[in-house]
Amino acid sequence: MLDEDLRSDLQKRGIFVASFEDLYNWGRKSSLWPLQFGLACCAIEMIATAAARFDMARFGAEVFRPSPRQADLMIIAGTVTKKMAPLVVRLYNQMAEPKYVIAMGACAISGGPFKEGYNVLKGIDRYIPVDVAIPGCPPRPEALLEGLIKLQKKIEGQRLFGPNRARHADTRDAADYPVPSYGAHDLEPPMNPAVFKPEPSRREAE
Amino acid sequence: MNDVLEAIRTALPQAIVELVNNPGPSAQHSLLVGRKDARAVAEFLRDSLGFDFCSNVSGVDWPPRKVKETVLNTEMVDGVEKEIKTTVERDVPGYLEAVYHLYSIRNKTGPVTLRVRTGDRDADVSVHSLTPVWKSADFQEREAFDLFGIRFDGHPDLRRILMWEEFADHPMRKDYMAPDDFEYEPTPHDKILAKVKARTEAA
Amino acid sequence: MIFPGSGILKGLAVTARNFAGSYVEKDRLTTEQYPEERPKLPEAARSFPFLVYDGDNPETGMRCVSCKICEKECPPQCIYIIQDRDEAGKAIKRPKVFDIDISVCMSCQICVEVCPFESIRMDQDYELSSFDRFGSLILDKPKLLKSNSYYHSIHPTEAAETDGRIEADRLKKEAAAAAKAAKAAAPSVVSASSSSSQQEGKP
Amino acid sequence: MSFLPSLESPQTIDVSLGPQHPSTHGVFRMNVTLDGETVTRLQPVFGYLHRNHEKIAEGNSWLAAMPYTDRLDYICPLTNNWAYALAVEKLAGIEVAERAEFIRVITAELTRLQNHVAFLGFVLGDMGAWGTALMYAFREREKILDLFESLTGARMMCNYMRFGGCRCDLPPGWLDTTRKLVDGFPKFLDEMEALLTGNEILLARLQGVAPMTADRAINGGMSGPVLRAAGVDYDIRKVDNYGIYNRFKFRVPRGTVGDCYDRFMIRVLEARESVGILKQAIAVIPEGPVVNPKAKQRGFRPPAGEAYGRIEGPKGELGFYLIADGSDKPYRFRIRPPSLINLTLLEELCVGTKIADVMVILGSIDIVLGEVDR
Repeated sequence: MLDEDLRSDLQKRGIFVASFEDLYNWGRKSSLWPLQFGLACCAIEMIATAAARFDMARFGAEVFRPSPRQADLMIIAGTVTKKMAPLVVRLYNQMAEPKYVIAMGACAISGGPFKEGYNVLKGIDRYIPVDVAIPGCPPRPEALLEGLIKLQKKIEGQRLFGPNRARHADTRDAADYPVPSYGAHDLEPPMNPAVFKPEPSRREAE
Repeated sequence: MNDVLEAIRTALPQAIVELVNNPGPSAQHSLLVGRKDARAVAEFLRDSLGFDFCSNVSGVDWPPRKVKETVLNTEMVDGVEKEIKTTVERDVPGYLEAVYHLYSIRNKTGPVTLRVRTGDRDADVSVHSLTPVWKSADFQEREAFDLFGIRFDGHPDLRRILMWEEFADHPMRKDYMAPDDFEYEPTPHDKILAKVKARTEAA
Repeated sequence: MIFPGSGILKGLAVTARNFAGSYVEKDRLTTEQYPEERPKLPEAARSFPFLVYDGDNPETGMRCVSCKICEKECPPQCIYIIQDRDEAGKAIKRPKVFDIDISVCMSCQICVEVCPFESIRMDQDYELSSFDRFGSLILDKPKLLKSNSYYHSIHPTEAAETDGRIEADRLKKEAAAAAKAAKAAAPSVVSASSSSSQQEGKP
Repeated sequence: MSFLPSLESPQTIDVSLGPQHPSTHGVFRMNVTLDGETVTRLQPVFGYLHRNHEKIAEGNSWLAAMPYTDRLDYICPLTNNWAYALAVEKLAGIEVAERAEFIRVITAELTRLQNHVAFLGFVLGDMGAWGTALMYAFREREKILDLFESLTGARMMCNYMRFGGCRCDLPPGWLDTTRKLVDGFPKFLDEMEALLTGNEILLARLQGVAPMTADRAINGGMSGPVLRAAGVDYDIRKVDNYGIYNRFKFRVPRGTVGDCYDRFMIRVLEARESVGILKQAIAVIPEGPVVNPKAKQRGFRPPAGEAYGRIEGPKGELGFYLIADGSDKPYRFRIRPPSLINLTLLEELCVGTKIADVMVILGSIDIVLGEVDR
């Protein structure tokens, strides 16, 4: 790696140096194409974010793709119901690596206000890994942009080589996850233990 | 509501129709129609009284319950007529109910509320579908079938509408138990804590 | 329609006007340059709840008395409170644990409406996204407690009204206590009690 | 989308549209059977956003159901609030404060404006003009959302109305801002009409597509703009006179043939009428309390009974059927969703048209999935 002093020294002389990784990550983070996929209330805020006032194009993320094959980012904007969950997982599987997931709003993170419903999945992280969670019901468009900036920061820091390399650079990691099936009372299985590792409830001891 | 009832009684003397009183301030009384007569009454309401718009179809679950009733009896006690209040506890068997709210767009009147009850909640859950009379009842009757388990005979396409086909329960019933699929509750309340406890004890 | 295609041309004129107008009219160029430019939120804007404390010390100035009304009324049940106890095991009017799970919170403001102690209020901070669902999205007591001056800075009118109400309550209570003392004791004690109430003051 | 040779006939194919589809307004799905490009059968599939509103409301207090109503038709939260508040007020016989009635009318008509404006954007998106109209519509919608935010605190999930009134009074200066917006709104509508209604492509896509007769519309349970587009003069604001709508002068626009163009234009005309109502209401709003002091919110227990209350929502007749058993929770909480019932005739309308028209027909009905599936 280039050390920072040398780099800034070179920069002053008009020579810009970047590692391949930096360049690669810069390119990816500046053109995050989201999947055009709205589930519920938050989708309207997502559209508002893409519209004139908030203008997601400033972050290179305005190209909403209707096909998962062309998308890098899945913004799960709204309640994931149990009837919808297998389809969300399937869409995620159809996206090409590198791919990222933003859980937008309380419902996508944890089921939110609807978590007591019989048909509501208590968080999409039961089946697919979530990169950034944005709380709010719905989050303001600015909050979505903040989450997007956070995701861009995360992408900047991802390594392509070495032991800590990102999932998409690591062939050993699964790129797609099993799709749950509809059961008689619930989804089967109700969660994917390889993805979902909940903390024990804080209150059991008390 | 009473004139509607009178009109039905005159036109269809053999139909079982009774007035269900609504004690609340809204005073929207309803007509309880016998299961067999629902179709005939509905067609009469649409064709002769002009209730051409079926606005709302809703299932209601009434599990078996105990009703306390105060009965006033006049008895002769020591030669004097006295009114004696006795509280009687009566078992009411459970049933499911389909409630239809009808309006007349032509005459701009309404609502007329029709109620149709099933025999019980398990085996005898059929009522006549009113979808052939009002097309708008189509999806709503399917919903009542899905969530309450009311079977509508004569419905053109009676399938589950909101839940998936393999789903076995009727979740809007009062005794439905949601699946045990909580894993992590940072702010659990008694209900969840009891579930956690039961699960750890079972393990 | 004058000639075929005139409708399209008319529409194109509108877009041209909007395009050119966006260079001169603020109305046509509304883009807000977040994150460099942050919106000026209206006073009523709300995001998530927080707890108000008076003075400088969050622990002693806490207004919350752990009455648990908000916990009970919260529609999605995202508030969790455990009341504090002293060494003897006697309940103190103070929460030991106060958690709000903002990954569930629906920002409905009902906790604020029902709080009788003016303790819980709505924050305006919305930049709370996190990489982790479990850690930082649960606001515990240290994260929730914010000073009254912060409250004044985000909701000035509402905070001033609240302060006025609290002050009026305090005066009323003191007056009642003084009256009670005057009733109970000799006149000499009254002057003592009134002087003590003056000393208490407001922090 | 998936293409399968149909089992019924070797000539037709089955296409599954949705639930992830850019023009199904969310997670709506249709199984369409096609003969070439012509639709021969269409089956809507619901439930991908079934969030159990009714079950959750039956387990919570009466007040706690109010914020959930925001999330039904999430484009128009304030009319949902009003419908629920109206049903509860009928159920418990609560009087509404005078000023609150005016605030309700103002907020409801603003909601109607922003719904119809968003509709113009979305329906153009369905026709393939994704972008311009939507951007203009959302630019205008943001202004109304700003008003909602300064009044209720939230852009979308307002949770503003209460039994017997509203939660808080108008902030200072709010009425002036609203008056300015309302005065400038016809200009925006003119611009939108100049952009759209004369456009030959739009006319070709909308005129004569999927006409609906008045009798079919009534029997199929259509309500709101879709019903009126079929030529039926029925507006619940006029028929039921709920709130204080009898004090305002407005016309009920009607279509003639009930095709997509009528359904499109009726929204523009209704928006203009709403502007008129807003002007009248803002001019005469009285001072006073915004909530009936006798009405209880927390720990509210209406007497046993039932009530069906309905309003003219921007999408159609939005009703709440409530049964109370005297406890602090609703015994039965039923939502009459206009979006779902307006889809009853979708198959009838679509059969015989081309597949490209299906999206336009769906768009012209104007659904929101939060309300379709609840």
